[in-house]
Amino acid sequence: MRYLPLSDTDRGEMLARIGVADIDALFADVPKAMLLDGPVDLPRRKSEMEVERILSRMAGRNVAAGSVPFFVGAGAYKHHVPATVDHVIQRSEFLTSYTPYQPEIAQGTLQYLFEFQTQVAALTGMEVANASMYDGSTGTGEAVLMAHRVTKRRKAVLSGGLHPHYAEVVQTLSRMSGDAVVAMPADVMADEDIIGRIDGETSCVVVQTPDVFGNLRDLTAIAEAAHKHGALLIAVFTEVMSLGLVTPPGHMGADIVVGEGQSIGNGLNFGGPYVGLFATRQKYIRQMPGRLCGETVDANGERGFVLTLSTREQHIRRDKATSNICTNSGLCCLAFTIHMTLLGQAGLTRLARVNHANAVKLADMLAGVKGVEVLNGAFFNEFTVRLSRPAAEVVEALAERGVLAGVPVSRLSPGAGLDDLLLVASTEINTDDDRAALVAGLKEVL
Amino acid sequence: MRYLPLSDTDRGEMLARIGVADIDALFADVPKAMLLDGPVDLPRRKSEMEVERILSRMAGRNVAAGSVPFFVGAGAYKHHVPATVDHVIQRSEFLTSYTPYQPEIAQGTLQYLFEFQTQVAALTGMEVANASMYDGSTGTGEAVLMAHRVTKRRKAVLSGGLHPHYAEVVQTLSRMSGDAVVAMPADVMADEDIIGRIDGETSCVVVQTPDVFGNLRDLTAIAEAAHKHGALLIAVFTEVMSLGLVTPPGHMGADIVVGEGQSIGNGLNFGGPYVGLFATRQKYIRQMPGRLCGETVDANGERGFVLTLSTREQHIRRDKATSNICTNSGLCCLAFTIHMTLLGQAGLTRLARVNHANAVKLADMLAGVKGVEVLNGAFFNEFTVRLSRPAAEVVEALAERGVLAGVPVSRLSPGAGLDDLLLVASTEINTDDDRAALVAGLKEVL
Amino acid sequence: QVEPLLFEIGRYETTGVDIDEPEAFAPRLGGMERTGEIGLPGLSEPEAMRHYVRLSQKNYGIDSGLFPLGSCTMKHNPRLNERMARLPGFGDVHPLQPVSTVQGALELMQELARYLMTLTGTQAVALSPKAGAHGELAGMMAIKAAIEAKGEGASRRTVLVPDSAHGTNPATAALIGFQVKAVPAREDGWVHVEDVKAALGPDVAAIMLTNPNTCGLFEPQIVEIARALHDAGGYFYCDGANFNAIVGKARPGDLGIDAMHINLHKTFSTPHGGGGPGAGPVVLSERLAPFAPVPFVRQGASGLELVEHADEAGEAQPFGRVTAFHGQMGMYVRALSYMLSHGSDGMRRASEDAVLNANYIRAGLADLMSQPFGDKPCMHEVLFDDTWLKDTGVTTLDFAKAMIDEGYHPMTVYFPLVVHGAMLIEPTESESKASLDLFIATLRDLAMAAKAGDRDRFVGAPYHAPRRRLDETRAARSPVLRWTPPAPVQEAAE
Amino acid sequence: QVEPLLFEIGRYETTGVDIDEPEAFAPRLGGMERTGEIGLPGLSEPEAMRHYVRLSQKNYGIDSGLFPLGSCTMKHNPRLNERMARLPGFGDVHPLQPVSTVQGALELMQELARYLMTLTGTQAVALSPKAGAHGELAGMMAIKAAIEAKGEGASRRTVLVPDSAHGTNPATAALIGFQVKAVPAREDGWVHVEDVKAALGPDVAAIMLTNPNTCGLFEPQIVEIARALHDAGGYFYCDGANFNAIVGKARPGDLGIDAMHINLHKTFSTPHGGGGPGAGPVVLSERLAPFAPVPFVRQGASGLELVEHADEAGEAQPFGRVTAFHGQMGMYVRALSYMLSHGSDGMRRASEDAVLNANYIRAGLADLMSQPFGDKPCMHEVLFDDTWLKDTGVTTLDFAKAMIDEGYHPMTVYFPLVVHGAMLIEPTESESKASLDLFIATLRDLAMAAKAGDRDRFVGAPYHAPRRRLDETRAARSPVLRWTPPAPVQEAAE
Repeated sequence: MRYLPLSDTDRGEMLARIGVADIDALFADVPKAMLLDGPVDLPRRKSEMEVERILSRMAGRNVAAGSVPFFVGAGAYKHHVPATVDHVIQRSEFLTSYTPYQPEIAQGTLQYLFEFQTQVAALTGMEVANASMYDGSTGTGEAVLMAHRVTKRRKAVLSGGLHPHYAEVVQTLSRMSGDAVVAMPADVMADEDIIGRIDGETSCVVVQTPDVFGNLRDLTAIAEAAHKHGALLIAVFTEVMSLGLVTPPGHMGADIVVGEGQSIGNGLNFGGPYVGLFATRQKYIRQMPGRLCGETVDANGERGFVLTLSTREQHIRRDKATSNICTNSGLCCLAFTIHMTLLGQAGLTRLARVNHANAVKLADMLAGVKGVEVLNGAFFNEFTVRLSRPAAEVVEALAERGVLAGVPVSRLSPGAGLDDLLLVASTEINTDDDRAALVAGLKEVL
Repeated sequence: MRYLPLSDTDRGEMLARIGVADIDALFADVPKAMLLDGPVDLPRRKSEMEVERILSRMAGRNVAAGSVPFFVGAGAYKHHVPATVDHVIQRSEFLTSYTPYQPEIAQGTLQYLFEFQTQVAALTGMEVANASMYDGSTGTGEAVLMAHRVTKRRKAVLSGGLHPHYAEVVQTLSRMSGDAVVAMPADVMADEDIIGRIDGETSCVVVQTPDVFGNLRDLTAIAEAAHKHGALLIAVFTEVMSLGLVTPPGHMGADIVVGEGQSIGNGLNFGGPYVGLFATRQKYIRQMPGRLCGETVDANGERGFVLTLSTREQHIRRDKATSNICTNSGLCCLAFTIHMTLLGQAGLTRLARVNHANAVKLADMLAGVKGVEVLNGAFFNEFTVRLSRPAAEVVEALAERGVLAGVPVSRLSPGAGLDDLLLVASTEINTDDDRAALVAGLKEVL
Repeated sequence: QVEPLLFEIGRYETTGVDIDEPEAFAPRLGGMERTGEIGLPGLSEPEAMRHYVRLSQKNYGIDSGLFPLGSCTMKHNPRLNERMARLPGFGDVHPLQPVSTVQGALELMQELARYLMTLTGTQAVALSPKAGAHGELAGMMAIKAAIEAKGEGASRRTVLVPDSAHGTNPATAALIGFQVKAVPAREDGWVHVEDVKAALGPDVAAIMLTNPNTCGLFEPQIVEIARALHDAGGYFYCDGANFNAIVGKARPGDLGIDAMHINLHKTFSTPHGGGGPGAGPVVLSERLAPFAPVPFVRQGASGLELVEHADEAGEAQPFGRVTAFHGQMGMYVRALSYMLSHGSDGMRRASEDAVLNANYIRAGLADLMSQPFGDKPCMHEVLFDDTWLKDTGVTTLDFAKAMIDEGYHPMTVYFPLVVHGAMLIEPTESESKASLDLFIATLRDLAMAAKAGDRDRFVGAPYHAPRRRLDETRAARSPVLRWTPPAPVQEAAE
Repeated sequence: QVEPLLFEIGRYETTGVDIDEPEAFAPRLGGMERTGEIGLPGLSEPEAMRHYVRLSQKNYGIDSGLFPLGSCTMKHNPRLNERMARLPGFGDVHPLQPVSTVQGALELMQELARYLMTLTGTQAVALSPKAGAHGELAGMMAIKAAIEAKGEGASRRTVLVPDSAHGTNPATAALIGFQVKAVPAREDGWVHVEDVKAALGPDVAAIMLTNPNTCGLFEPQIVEIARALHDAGGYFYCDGANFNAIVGKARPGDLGIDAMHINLHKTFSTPHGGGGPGAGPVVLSERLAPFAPVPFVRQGASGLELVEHADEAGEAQPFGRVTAFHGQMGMYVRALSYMLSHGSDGMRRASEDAVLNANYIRAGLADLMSQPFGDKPCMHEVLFDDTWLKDTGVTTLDFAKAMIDEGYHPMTVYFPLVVHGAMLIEPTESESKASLDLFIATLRDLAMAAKAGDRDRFVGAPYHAPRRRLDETRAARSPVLRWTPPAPVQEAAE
């Protein structure tokens, strides 16, 4: 087997050196009856060529985003990632290294984590950030738990503009932990009275912007209201690219900013791996979940970096830890950091403008299609349209025509009476041809 | 522009430091009338995304070998290359390094070249090998020139089994240098009397095995005859994989063995880059063309490697050099060496057996098709069939049916009266389905 | 050479990404346009490439040398798997595309699930957890849901965790409101069924046990422990971090486990990437299967379906959702590629070789270094303590740092916590005998130097690394978690 | 750590490639089956990966740091180009597939040719040469063919080559039977038209001139030289190795050249790869165009055609064939990707920046280091000699080796041969100002150390590299060009 260096001769010599008769002598603690006497019922080893054939066949049964006019968003976005990013993250020294527990030979990882933390803090307009969560949704769950620790309260209020999957993750976790959650109904037009739901029991209020329907939200008043009641504002984003163009939550009074970083540096990957971004105020760092990288010096006085404040973490603090997270999104952080470094704020801002321009152009085109109504006033690169037919049917019909038109709200929130709504995203990848194909398709099926 | 680090501010500061008013002051030696006053008439810079679109569109207009039943050979072969190979050759330290002129910081390149030379010598059954030529055909040209130097004669005899393109390369070079060439006619059945063409003027006789028609040739008698007349035997191969299974030229008395190494580690690439393998006897090393890597020690007495015997080369010896070659096939050597290392002789022999088995199986299947006659007795992974219709038409008709059936001899040797012959290659990549598709296709069109 | 921080070499006006400005248009940002510097310098592409390549050169990976981190399973990462994960049909597919356009992705998930269930002898698997600890969480949530479904939610609130467990275990249990109760460690390194029985009661929801355990030993009484749990109405959660020792040799389901997460990045070699991404599917027994979270894949009338909401789940009672989408597809592809490559025979052989390699190291060092539970066969990793370093003035940490100077990544140190000065060595099956021989010889040389009193070699180590020993106390006392611009030099007052 | 040779760690029975043995069959090898050990040990995949990764770590590349090798043009290698070359439609296409199945490949070749002709102001291009020296060969063959077509083959047998030329120039001319006649170097570093005229005669077939020349200077009399050649019935071959200085700024065709090869791996950044592969297309003037070798691409009635034989060439008179197939497709893709990315504006700017960077280094070092032709503007590379090292006991080589200890790859040394102790520095446009500032400061520091008499720092250098200075004389005196098994230890005679 190509991955196994030992030959049978080696095995024999090694068993002799160990002083046992055969390999199963080393498995003596396994109850005899439970020790399998041969391989399980799965196929035998395959050559690289055969594996490629099998997996390529499966891959071929999926429609790749890049192969069609593509407008699907709702929490994951198709952007162009420079070839440099994928090249660097595949370097052996990054790809095959572990969590940097031995900092003297892991400065590469540690320095990029420090750069990552700084970039995330700058983007979100916050003071500090951690070295990543799994993704935006689990990060939101962690943010709520952190707010509970900070405020010593146990009730979260979730905006009706929060991505339904994110809300479900928080609700699942809260239900299991016995914490309270107030989840507001779907808020298509961004006119909910969230401030009215904040009270003296409230630990935190969780608001997304751009929200799941694409609306941009001014969080200033909500932050003030929350703070007045001793609660924290958790601001969520699912499209980090928006932070290149719109006011960041940190400038609007958010206490914790958490979201999905996939758009920078990372592919769609059918939902994962992604990278959760998590930023907060300096004063809360000891309540943060996840890894933190900090600056220090070595025995020669040279600057270096280490994982720090690990007394918050599970491997030290066990059941008193701030989170159970261990492995997180290291290589996705690296991809994010390299892409962000290539962009710089100059590139990011321009790219965000192109995203917005493409979305505006598309919205105007769709508004001219009979049976389509664009609902949003202010948005970034995604918006909601009301269709004259159930959106799920329309999406399916367009998929058959080779256009992936967006996400039916009914897929995220079935039974909410929003079957005619469609979320449409547009990024820098969309061309005039793509837009024309979507318009033509809609005209056909509506 | 993403590849250019200087900003306009930088440029201004630098010009000031240099003490010139503008950039064109540095181009003062260019005749004024010839200095362009703006960009040439080509498109402006493009984003990565745009470049990908343009080139992907072009790539999409080609039929990739891996996407169809594929039997094309005649000097280039489709084999499976392990993913490890491509990963390693893309490492920055290999990809972006130069010819190892500074050996202290190029031991990586030098050591693999030393390994490459040893592997090529072992494979060909020769004493020494160089650190690559461009490809098999140019290597053959160099071999003939080397034979002229060694024998101080200027007439080469080329077998009618030599790949016609290789023969043309030798003929072009010889005509330009004023050397004589005797090119024997196409030798489909491997029954030419090449020994009868060797005389006291002959510098070398050039014989290919497996020859271009797929025949395996015993070179022993030819070697004896050549040596009797004071000539050298140059043995050529175009399918290096064959050396895992068949007697190598070095065991049959060849003085120079030269051929194409593409099959190990390197893709088809529409003809290039490939890697020429070149091996000979120890006593001729100072007459060899190309780079040589040799073992030595450093100032601490540690083993190390350097480019050596460079007094043969153009950068030292100029018009007295053994060749004008400079840049050769470094990274292709590396790909070859890694793949060869992964195979080892155990894997190589097995892989060669699979190639041969697939070819035998295919030959037997084709022999059963009406209108097809298999001509070869002994072959490795390629053979010649006589068809009842011109082969070029058949190939075109099968291409329309999505099968790439092989190379019509008329494409290599038009006007030789061999229009009904087809070269068919089969490697480890071919499946039962592939073979069935070829047979079915032939039955349809013959 | 020192590599500066990005922020010290980048410039606000520089970008390494070309894209044209959009044509003039009227923004629709509702007055929410960002103003001011973001604070993100850029680099041109050549500068960025060099910066990150040079950073990488300060790192150590499996490809650089032996990486014997116990419990972490640093085995070879085949590049075939990287290539497969990048096929556009896997890497460039959106989680919310119509299911008709992702049938191959669902097929892959189903096939992965089949492999995992077959190898573990279980009846269900929840794929979506994003890493090992997340899998623990999902598994414990399923247990909690099952208990609640039986109406015992209020009473069964205790989870038994041995002292030797990974920190994630108690952290996970606590996260969802369980009380953690320790099971003491015994001198033989094993959990004893009597101790478990003594702790059992109507309040016990589950035990969380690692097997093979964190001392590198297979728990011989595991079947009895499982039976005791089940008899007492509790569930058996198995931490699968060490499953790689027994893949193809024994099935956890046969041993009686109810839930076990599988670190695809350990057992099935999706790379660790300097700290992730991982993947933590959790396999479930028949008793827990109904409670698996959404989403999951199901065979439907017209192809594979994705069940994303509880009310589409039929008879199942999913406990909820643990992440936004369907989990770590990128890791699923790599893991399946690994499993297809090895096959049932290769996976079994890999486990055997992993165990063989660990025992070979044990045999090579047992005369010099002390083992906390005596010199007996271990599984895929071998545990030493620091008794043998007594009076040398050399600590476990010093010894580990000295290994760096010899070109090795250190083993896991000070874990498990129950062993004093623990050194946990896991070579994995990816090492050749020659590699192990060299490693053993090096460690023997170091051990003899420590015993011979060559203290400087250890307490100052590493000497030959990108950095000397780093001051972790200082980092924690006054945390500097981000770069900030240096204060401008004060102009002299007029 | 020392990395052994593959042959010292590999084993004959080991393989890192799985493939099943074929079913039993009757071989058809005609008695030519290979017997005995081949002598090729194998490694498992993890071992092979580590072996070659560790070897790579002993190398220095552009991504590691500044690589100022004059004449070699070590500029940034965009990874986009690597990705494009690996598209199956380019990388997995056979050169002898039916032309109907490779229309995109032929389109790419035609587009590349159009770019090259536009940038050089020429009328034809032969793409197939495999590297620069091979392009020279093809270009000189075209010249020879043109001369023969005029019936002057017997009389015009002399080629003029300046002393400063690359060694490939005289080697190429000699290879196809030309007599090489030197044109002397002048004190200003330029070739003077009077000297060329003095050498011209009815025997002269061509001149081979590098422009910008190997001293880093643009030849100001190039138009006059070209005219003189043409007036005398000869051809002007231009060595295009330094074309990167003037891309988009001046067109060689406008200057009067008849043939010029283009190193795609220098000017258009297909990577050097430790010594290749390169690509050496040669552009041709109208006078030489008919003689371009086969194969070439032509627009046909039903798409693009590939002309592979002289008798299909129509009015053209191809001089023959220089390689088996169509040249370096992999490099064509990378080069076109580079050109599309830069665009006409970016390529012009790249040349300007390359020249600016070289002059910035010149300005930073001119007071410390001597220049053979005085302190005047250079093109893309700046040339120093060793006059300034006189009496220091430090040679050019020592100085170069000391640069290694500072983390830099040395510049080109002892080339061009006409300059004593030459040091030729080419930073390329890929370096930032900050990078150049650091480089200049480092070289200034070294230069001052040399002048201050710190000889040890130089003659023993490098101290901090994978190897100390290597004994090249020993390597050449008793060449060891391959590994051989160590002689077995002789058994003691009984």
